[in-house]
Amino acid sequence: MKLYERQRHRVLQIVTKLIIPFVMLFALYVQFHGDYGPGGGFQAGVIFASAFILHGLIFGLQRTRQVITPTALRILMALGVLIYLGTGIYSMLLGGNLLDYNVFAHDGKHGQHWGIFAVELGVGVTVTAVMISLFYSFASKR
Amino acid sequence: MNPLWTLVPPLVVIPFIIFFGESRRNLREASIILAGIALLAINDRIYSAVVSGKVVESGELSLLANFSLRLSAEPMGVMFGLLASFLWVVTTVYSIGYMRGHDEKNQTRFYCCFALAIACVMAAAYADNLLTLFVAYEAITLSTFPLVTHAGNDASRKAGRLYLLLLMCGSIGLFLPAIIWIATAAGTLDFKAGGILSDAGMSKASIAVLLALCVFGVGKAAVMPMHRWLPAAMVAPTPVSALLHAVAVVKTGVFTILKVVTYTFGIDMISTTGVAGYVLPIVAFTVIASSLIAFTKDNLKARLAYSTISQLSYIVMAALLATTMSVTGGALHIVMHAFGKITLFFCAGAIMVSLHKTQISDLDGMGRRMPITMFCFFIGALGIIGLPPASGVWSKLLIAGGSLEAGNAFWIAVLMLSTLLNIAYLLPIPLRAFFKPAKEPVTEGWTEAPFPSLWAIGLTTTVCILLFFFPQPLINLLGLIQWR
Amino acid sequence: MIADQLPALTIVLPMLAAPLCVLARRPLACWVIALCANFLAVLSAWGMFWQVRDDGVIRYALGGWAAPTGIEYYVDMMNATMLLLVSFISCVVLVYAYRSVNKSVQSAKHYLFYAAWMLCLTGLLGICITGDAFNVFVFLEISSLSMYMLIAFGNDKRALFASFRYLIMGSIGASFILIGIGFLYAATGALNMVDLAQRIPDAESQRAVLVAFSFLTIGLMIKSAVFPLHGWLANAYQHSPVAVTAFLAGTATKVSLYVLLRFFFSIFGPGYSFGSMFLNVVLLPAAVAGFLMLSLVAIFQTDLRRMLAYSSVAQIGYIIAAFCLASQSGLTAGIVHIINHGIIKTVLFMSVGCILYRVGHTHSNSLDNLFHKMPLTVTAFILSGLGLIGVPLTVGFVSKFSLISASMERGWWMIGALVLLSSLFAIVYIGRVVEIMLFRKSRNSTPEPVGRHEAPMMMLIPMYVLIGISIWFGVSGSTTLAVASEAAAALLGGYQ
Amino acid sequence: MQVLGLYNYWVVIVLMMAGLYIMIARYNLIKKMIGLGVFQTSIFYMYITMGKVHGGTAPILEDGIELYSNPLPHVLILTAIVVGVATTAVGLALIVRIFEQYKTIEEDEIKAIEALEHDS
Amino acid sequence: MFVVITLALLVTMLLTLIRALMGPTIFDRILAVNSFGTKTVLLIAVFGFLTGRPDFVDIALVYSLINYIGTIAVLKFFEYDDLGSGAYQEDDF
Amino acid sequence: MELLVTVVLLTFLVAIVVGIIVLRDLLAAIILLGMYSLVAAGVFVVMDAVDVAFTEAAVGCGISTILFLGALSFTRHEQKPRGHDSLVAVVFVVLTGALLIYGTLDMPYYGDPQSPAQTHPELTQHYLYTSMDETGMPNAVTSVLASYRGYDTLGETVVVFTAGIAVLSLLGLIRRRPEDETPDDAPGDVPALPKNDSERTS
Repeated sequence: MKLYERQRHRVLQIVTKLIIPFVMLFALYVQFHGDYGPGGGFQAGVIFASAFILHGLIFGLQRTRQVITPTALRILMALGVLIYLGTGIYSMLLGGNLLDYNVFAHDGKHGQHWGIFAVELGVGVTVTAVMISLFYSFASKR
Repeated sequence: MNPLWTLVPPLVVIPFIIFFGESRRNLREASIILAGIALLAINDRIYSAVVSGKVVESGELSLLANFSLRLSAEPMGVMFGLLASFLWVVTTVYSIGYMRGHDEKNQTRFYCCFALAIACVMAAAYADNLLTLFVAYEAITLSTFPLVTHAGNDASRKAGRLYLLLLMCGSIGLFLPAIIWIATAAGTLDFKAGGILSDAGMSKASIAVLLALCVFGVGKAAVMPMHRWLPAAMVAPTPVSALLHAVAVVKTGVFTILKVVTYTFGIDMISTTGVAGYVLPIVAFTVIASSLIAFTKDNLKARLAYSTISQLSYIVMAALLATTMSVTGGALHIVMHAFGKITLFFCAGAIMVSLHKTQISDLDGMGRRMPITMFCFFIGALGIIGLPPASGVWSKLLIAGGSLEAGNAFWIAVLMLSTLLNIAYLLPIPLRAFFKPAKEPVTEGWTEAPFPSLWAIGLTTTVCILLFFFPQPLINLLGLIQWR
Repeated sequence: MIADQLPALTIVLPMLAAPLCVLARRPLACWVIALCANFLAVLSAWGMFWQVRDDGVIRYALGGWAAPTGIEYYVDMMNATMLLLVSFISCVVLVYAYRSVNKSVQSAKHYLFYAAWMLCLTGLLGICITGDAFNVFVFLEISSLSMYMLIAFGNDKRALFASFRYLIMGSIGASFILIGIGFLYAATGALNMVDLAQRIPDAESQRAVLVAFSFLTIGLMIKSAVFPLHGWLANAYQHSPVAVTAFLAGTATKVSLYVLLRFFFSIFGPGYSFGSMFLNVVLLPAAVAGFLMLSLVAIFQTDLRRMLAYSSVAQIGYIIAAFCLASQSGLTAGIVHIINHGIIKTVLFMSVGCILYRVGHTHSNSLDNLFHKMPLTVTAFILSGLGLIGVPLTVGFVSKFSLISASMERGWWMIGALVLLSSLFAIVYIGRVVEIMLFRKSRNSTPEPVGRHEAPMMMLIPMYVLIGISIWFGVSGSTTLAVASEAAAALLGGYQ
Repeated sequence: MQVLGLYNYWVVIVLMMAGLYIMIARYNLIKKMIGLGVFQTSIFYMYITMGKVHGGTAPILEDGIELYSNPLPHVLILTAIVVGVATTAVGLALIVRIFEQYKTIEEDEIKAIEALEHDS
Repeated sequence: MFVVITLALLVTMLLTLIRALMGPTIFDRILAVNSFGTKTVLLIAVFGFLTGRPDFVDIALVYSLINYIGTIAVLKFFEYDDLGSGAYQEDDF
Repeated sequence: MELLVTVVLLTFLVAIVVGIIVLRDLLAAIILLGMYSLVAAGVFVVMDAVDVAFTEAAVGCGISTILFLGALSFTRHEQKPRGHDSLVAVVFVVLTGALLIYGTLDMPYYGDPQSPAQTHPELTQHYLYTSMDETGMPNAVTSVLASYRGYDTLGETVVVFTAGIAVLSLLGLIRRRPEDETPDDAPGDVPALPKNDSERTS
């Protein structure tokens, strides 16, 4: 009986284990391919988080918490905003206006590339962390 | 001499009052008296400066874009300032005896608010424009509010509520719109000889409404529908009643009306347009009706309060008659009535402290126990009625003369009737005290009021008599007013 | 270099403080971070204020993209004033909050509290400074979300429901604003405010503009709690932590009113708003009914915070009525009242907070003789209460005087009269409380603890700083009037 | 084509109003949030409709394509979607806390409880 | 060709939609929604080819992923009334 | 063809919304909401808004549904029946809708390439035809999002962050698990479904 109960979800578990790396990979693709196709930091963040959410749904929140701890989430949440804002402040330090990426490199296009990259990264980090922490909050039933 | 100096003594003394507090009350009261004397001296300097024709004015503080706060001295204000500062000293001396004899609570708060009120009165007396006057007027209301509710019991809180409500409703609901109206129409609020409205090109109806707004809006003048607060405020300690009904509050009311009539409307405008005709009957009605009510009151302070209402309406009437003579009379009456009425209130307080009696019917035969007080009461009553050798004669004569000058003898009839009523309700009090036998067996010997109080009563009585013999300085001062 | 970057710094500093608070986590550290950021924001707002006053409008292109391609900050006298007001009030209340929040927020959550505070400030400042219509929506949401959170920090369970109701109303309001901006965009193709203002006259005949106008108006009216749409405000103000109430009462609705002004006057232009749309036909009755009814309602409240909340709605009615005059003097009066009411209402809520801190409740009927216990707090309450009534020499007088004279100038006597009538109601509701606190002897049979028990200095000092300022503005009202009239001129003058 | 030219807008408006109606008229708090979701999604839809251009394609630039749909509404709506989900999250968290405190998520029952407690 | 496929997809979507709305049990709805999601994925893929920009198949990928996660979430909620419960022991794997 | 797909999908949306209004089972309503987002996202694809469709699918259909389910698991599953619906709400909604429809009557028709929004030289035209030179991004949406209107996106990130800390303060990230408590199924009360694993395995 006990064994059967556990085996009942084995297909799901194995499929999930197989899927999760691809989901993360896809998230990274969306993150960095956002310049050329649909996607960007926000979408990537959500997809990245959905990998963890899937993990949480299948394996239980306790296990997921060991993978990425609430403290880490809290720090990442803040870190994403800081990356974004830091990009803006850095551009101010370099003598441009807030979020003026042209000052990052001699060539405007390169500067824009770096700037957009950093900014999207910030968005991605914050969105991932927030979405996972939302899941934590709403899934941890009292 | 900057009129701002007049604000200094009463304001500076407040920290001292708080600092000395209840524990060093002799020092506390000494400091107030010192401040009072200083204030009197300053006012005297201003007086001599004005008499010698100098310009006495302060710098200005821009409160609103085109309107600023500013003080300057003109004859009526000097007179009022002198009066208030003199009576502050006297009242303080009196209240030393009264408050201690009565064991009042919160004396520090009392003296603080008193000083604050005096500062505001000074600001009102020397106000150079309507805005300043209004500001000071409101400040007086607020600073005297804690004095009315001094006792803290239900009755006094109710009285305080009525006081605040009527006065604030009047001033914010009627007087302030009038001021803003004037500001919009004339573009200025400065007091000017001959008034500022004559060039504003307003219709007669507008002026009539404006005048009514001012007269009723200045609730402190206690014209009839706005008079309810005055008897109610009788729950306050007697020095406060004295302050309210002789100096600070009510006199500010009529003073405001006099100033507005003289310097904002201009007496010519009022007399030529005849707009006062709509308001005068109500004022006359107040004169008579309140005298009649006073007649029915057995409580001594209540009777005095209704008497005050009637006397104030004389002044309003004088202002509205709008002749040089009547307005002079009205202004003079401020002083004359102040000394008479404060004497009466002091006496009433003294009777309360010494005999613990408040009803007139209980006073039979008490003249033997408090002869000095009762004698002073008699003189004060004469002053109010307007009989020699007390001061009220001159002002009443001038008002009556003004009425004739305005070409209407009807108002003289009102005055005469009211005088008769005055006699009927005031004179019996000392007479009963001296000549009627006491209802209960009287312990022999004098039980006069505490010495400071008695001293104060004596002083005001003396002034009452002196003003009968020497009214000329005041009349000369008022003669300096530029009417046109 | 810093002088050029002041507009960005004003926003970036509080925004930076929020994640730093989340990282720092210790209450004291968070408070210090927040306070420093806020103080620096005040300084830069102050600097910007003087720059604008001396040199005229500042336009700051974000990302280096000139408007309308990019987003820009557009700072004229109007929003320079608002920025200074909002950041300053926040700074003062933040000092006050340090002791005050202990009563309602567990210390483990203090860092979230300060972070939310900074986010709210960021949102409010961001709304004020931006020159882009859609950006207003984004920062409106930042401020709203953090406000919901701040309100829910209240120690009463009713705070949660109050917050939820605010969330529903606020989301409807924000969605309406979004719809409005969408229609404007469809009709003109522009999002930048200056650009919009230039393009609207050509598109004016389109119905889409009319609909955009209506939706923006309704949405912003919800956000600024104008009379029939004020339902969320009373509960939110009553149950949130009192420091938050003080902060919100002084700033949040004022900022929404500012946006309303911006749309009415700068973007649509008074000619469209009040001429073709007859806005005053709709708004003026609402404003008048608002200040009369809510003043009346305030009289019957037994909870101090609720009473003040209703009074806030009434005061918003004055401000809207002043806007409806659509004249230089009317606008000046409205703006002055925004400033003045912001300050006095903050002080009032702060003093109520002190009472709450020491007495534990705010039922006005059981505050007998409080003066003897907390003289300084009660004095503060009285002084600012007088301001609310509009007694001369207080700020309230300055704004009411200018409002009434502006309405008389326009020939609308009734408005002035009704304003005065509602001031009389204010006398009643403030007077009632003051009388209880000053004079009424305690009716409790149990003897009250004797002696003074004043609120902590950390709470009193900020309160008295604001009182000092309000007295200064009251005694020399021309200071604020001059600023407000420059701001009004900036609004009426349109975009340069 | 022209007949259907505004059909989109009208359907969007119907959807929007349905969402708004759920928000206003339903007492259940979760239902209110669902209504908010519908309402906001419909607004997004309205914006996107404005950005569509006949014969255009997605604004991802490629050689050989001349006509693109308008990218600006897309950007705005990306932001608005995020704002929407943030609001939903906060609202739902509030609902959870409200349920813990009041043991109900029906608006009228909560009001009744508040009224009852206010009286006592 | 693509047009016919699109039309066919729309008809199937309509049918599943009707099932989702009518119920009667929650399983009907879940199943209907899931297959509706699958049809949407197909529709988008087909539509990409129809308009000549097939590089948007990324989106279809996201749809199927979300569809998967959503269905699991609903089922888990239905089964356990708790999204975060750990139904598995540590030693399972 | 495009138009046909749009119209059909829109009709689906209306049907789903009617379902949401009518159904009292909250779980069904949530499922329908997810479906609504999915269809809406489908329409977005048809309307060339691929980025938006991407996000709407991930957020509206994925994250929102999970959040709703999470909230529902804390609370009650059914909305209480109500006798009648509020007339005021109906009137308000109908009026608002009428105003909106009035406003659309002279809007540019769907897909009009000459609409003011499409032809604005410094916004849309700039983004479409010069962004490649300025930022080097083929995806105009990304370049507008991250660069031209990067400040909006900063705000958006802050909004997400705000929501994160708001939920953190309201619910916390870690709560007590039910496993720590003894299950409270009273005798005689047959549990319909086992609550969790500890019950299940015992």
